[in-house]
Amino acid sequence: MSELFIQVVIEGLLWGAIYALVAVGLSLIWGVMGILNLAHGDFLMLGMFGAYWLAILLGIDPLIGLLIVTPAMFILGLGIYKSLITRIVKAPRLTALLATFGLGIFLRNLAHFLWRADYRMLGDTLVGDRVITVSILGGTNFISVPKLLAAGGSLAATALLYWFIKRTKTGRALQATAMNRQSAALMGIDTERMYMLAYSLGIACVGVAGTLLTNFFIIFPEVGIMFVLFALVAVTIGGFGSIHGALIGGLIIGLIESVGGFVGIPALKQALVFAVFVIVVVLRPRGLFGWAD
Amino acid sequence: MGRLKPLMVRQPRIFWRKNYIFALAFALLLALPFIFTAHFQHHVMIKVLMFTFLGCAWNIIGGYTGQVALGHAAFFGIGAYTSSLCYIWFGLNPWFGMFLGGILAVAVSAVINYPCFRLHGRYFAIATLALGMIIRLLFTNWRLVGGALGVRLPLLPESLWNFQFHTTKLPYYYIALVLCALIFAILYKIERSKLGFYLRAIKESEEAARSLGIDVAKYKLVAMSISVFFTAMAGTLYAQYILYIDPISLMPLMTSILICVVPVLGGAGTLWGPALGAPILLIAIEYSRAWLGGGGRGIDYMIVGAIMVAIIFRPGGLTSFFQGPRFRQWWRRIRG
Amino acid sequence: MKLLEVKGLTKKFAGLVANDSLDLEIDQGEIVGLIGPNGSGKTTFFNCICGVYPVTKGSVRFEGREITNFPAHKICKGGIARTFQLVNTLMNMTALENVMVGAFCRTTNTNRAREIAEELLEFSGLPEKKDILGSDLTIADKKRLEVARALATKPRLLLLDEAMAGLNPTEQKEAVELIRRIQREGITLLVVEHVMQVIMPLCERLVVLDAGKKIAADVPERIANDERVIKAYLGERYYAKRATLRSE
Amino acid sequence: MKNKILLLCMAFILVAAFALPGCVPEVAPPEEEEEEEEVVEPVKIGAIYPLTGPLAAIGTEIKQVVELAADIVNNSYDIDLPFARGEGLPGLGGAPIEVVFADSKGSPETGLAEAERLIEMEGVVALIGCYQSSVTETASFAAERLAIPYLNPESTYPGLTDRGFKWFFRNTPHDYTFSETFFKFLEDLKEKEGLDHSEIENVAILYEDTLWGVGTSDAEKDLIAKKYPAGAEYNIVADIAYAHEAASVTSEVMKLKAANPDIVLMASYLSDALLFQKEFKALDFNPKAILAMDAGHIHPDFVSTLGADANYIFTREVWSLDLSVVNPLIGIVNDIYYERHGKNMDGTTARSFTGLMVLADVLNRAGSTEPEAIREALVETDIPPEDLIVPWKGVKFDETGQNMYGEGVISQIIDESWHTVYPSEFALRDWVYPQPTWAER
Repeated sequence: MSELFIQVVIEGLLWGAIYALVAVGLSLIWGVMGILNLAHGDFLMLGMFGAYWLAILLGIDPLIGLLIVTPAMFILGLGIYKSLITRIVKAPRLTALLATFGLGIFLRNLAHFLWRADYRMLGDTLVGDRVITVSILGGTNFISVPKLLAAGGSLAATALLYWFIKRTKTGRALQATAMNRQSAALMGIDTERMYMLAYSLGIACVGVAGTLLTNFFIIFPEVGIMFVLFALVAVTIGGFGSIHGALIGGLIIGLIESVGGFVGIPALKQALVFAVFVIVVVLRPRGLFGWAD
Repeated sequence: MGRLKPLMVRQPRIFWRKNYIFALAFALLLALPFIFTAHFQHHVMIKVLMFTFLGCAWNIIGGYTGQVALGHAAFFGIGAYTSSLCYIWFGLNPWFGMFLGGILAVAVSAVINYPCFRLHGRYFAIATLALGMIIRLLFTNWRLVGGALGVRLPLLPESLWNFQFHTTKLPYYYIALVLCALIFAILYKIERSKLGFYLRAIKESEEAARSLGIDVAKYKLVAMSISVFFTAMAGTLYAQYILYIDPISLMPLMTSILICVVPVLGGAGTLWGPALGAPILLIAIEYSRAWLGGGGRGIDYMIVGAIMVAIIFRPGGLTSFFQGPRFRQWWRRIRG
Repeated sequence: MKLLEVKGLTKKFAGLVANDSLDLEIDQGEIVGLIGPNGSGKTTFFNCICGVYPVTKGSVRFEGREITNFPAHKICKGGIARTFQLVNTLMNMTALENVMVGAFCRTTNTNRAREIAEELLEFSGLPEKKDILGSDLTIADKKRLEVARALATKPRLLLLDEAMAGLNPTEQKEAVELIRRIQREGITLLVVEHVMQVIMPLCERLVVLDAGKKIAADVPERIANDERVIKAYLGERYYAKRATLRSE
Repeated sequence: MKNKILLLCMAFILVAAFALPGCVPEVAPPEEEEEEEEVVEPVKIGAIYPLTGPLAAIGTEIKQVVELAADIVNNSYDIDLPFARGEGLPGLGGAPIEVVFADSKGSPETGLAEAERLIEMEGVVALIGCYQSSVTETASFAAERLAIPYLNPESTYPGLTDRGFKWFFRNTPHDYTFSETFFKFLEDLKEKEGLDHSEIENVAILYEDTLWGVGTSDAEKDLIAKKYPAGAEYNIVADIAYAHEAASVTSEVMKLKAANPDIVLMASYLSDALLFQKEFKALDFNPKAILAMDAGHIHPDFVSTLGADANYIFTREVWSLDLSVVNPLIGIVNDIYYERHGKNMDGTTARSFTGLMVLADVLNRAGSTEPEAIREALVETDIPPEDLIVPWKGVKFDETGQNMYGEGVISQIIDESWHTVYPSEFALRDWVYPQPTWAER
């Protein structure tokens, strides 16, 4: 039984890291711009389809495709920012919220229109579905390599982003913009460019997530919904705007989902995650590590 | 201190004109189902009215009070379930079930939403969204209330008392119309009462509201209770109209979102906002599906998504078109 | 019996002492000024009395009743109204509606509330602005509106937080007149102010705060010459210079 | 003041919006018997399926196969199916079939609205659909109210035929019948393999938490409680419902591992079926056999995506490509479909195809597009097995409207394709039991 339980914890952590990767971009966008990007899951879907088509049409493995999809998503983010988000930022909060949701519906159905609703999965990738067998406390446990890769990618992306924000000049400008746009502008920071950067970086993050997910997950137009709600919860638990908070939030909900589903009623595991989230947010309204309201 | 000025003297001519337009519009609404007679057209009209009603209900907490609640579909579902199950289990007439559902929804919302009132803006939005999801998942897995199998309402002879009509949809339309008239009358009253002023003050600034003697948490709770009460009433109407309810199609996130898109599209926190938003949104949804949905390429949803995005170009909603000085000038001119 | 009696009020924010055991008594009908340099804890003191912040230690009594740590809305109902340092106008409501919100504190009748509001707008000199949105008013009008709104709750004690800041001399003069008129209506006032020239002639008593402590409390004339006050306000150097000037 | 103008505008928009569809040509009045040319009014049939939303993939495939069936009826094909060789329906003067599709979006309420719209505004004479049982529930209710025949080819929730409806007919066997097939098969398995009772005793039930999954699991649990067939005893060691929109299914798999069942009874749609099979492999879960309830596990993409990892799953079927040896029609129709859409058919699409073919037969015999005539023809339906592409004993409806002759088969995925293994008269290949562990593959 302890063997199984360790496995459950391992799975929880792996999935948690994956949720975190989706959440990091969301957290960045929220922290800097104060926008709840409900279309985030649908950008994830676009990233997945991007990696998928690269693999199918050009034979580029997702691992290499990462180098193409991520910048492509960055540019897509730029384009969306220029055309829509500039306006959404200025709109009242509620309108902005609904507009991003509408954008999500639009993208989802655009994907449906372009590529049909079929469920797709990549068969032969470099990683394949290798499994590492490890021995913990005398039992045999398994770690799926594609999931491990996605989790590792999540940690790496989070670390990179964290370093970028805390250590580079642009990153600090980004942070200043997040704290107070007016003051940042007075200090000579081009806040418009910072917004654009934050949004595009957020979308690029989700491009990384999408590409790594294609290694082991199904791809279809509605796939984003599965992730965006959990990502939202991870971000709020961690504290909006906090990069490492999103990571820890992701790990927490991954564990709750996995362990809760194993110990309790699996069909209610999502409800459990939402319930824990509501409790955390009521007790600590700014999340665990939040620096933005 | 200053002498009082008489309040708004109503000139008989304007008064007559006002009522003339109102009566004309109301007559048109009464006659509408006889102008367009197909069941599908009636269905669209009923949905428009139902969402006008839901939008008005949401407006109380979301529009006037400014607390963006994203879990209203759950209360819609609670209303539908309460009246249906009360009929099946206890033989309670759905008209009473409607009020019982409202009361139950108020009770549930008081317990789960009260702690959330200290959350601000987006945190409140996400918390209510999560609570809505929890309720939906609980209903999906709660076998006592049918679980995922849903609840099928027993067919009864059609009558107003039974709240079931099989040969025609007209009664549903008129019931929805009466409900809408009711909520409009109530909102009209609220807008002009202490409650309405307090709710708007809370939206503008909670700090200022507190300093003026407003118990913010209490008034938020009052607003939420009124809002979910009516939302649950609409749930009963829906259950009696479709005669089959299941949690997956009754309480999805999409319904919660649509409930708040309706007033926001029309103008959040305005009396006529939902009445303007609902026809546009629902007709777009229903007819784009009817015309384009059969192709199965998702174009209809793309249109709906585009409409939702388009709100940012007029953040005040459609009613804001009628509030500018230019419009007032024009209106004064045609009024003579 | 004093109208307001504050005893040993202490407020700490995460170790920082914003108010250090302050005592204050206000009699019925007075105008008391509360002055002090920036960051001396005036606004915190206000917020503690009004129930915005919970008090760390000490007690507040109003008309003999214990009101320490009452929620803000109850304090307002109890008869203490306040204005904000940074104006907190209800932006999307007209001036009239702003005041009506306050008036609803004492009545549930909309027509009655409108009557009260119209009277108070006239009282505070804004009758022709009643249909203008809060967001479209000038800063001076917003401040006046806030006073009118606070008066609408029928307070017995009115706390004004920097009602003159940002006003030009003419507007300041008008504001002083308004405050006098309020006093004549029988309302006691506690005025936080930065502009010394205005507050000196207005107040009967002044209380001076510095770094969270009460350093002086006296009639204005004596306060103006109190060395601790001058030090606190103008710094040691200025005091020294002044001392030299005087000795010459 | 502005309120009134708003009201006016609202009224105007309402009128305009409802007037618009009025401008769209409604049902053209049937032209009087002036058959100068061979211009015959097509017979309109309404088809409601989930064409967008999470189930859009399957809905789109059904749409394609129904279009194919209509095409076979309307044009001349050299196939041994009724109406294939001629053009149109002879009983209606060679009238072709026109299928009008509508999108249910997977919502019962939308299904109801679309059924009404198809009947009244498109003038369809009969309806088929809606795949999901919950949508069929309401759409068939609309048809009942408007007195239009409704033929349901693929919804398996047993309760649908319990409603005493006059206009509702169901072609497919329902979940209860299918579950019975499961347990009969297990008995057969024990007998043929010479297994002791205790070797297949512990059963885990795994199902998605919507109407279909829950209904299926209910039937299974009921049969186990009744010791069907003939006193068979099973232990339910795990009863796991999972949320259909969850991304991670690992805790469910771990729960299964902890229960260590001999047999897993699964009811999953395609996306979950794929995720579960992947996790079974990653987490090395090795039951002796997995018995699946069609849907996801019979979808061609299940095998094309998973390749060899899909092997050894038993699934309840109503159709299987290898049955074309017995019934060549299966191969022929599938070939045409494959040519057009690059995919094989499956049990779901085969049933939908059958649905439209049955309706064609009914319309032909009715000789009229009057609802009452069509209903009478439906009641009198008696289609022999050789006219079908599914291995049933025929099509004949009982008094509840349920097809009495529908049957299920069990097939197993071996070498990346489905092979019928039960009942023995259709079995072309031996089953593999127990399934090899992941390490052995």
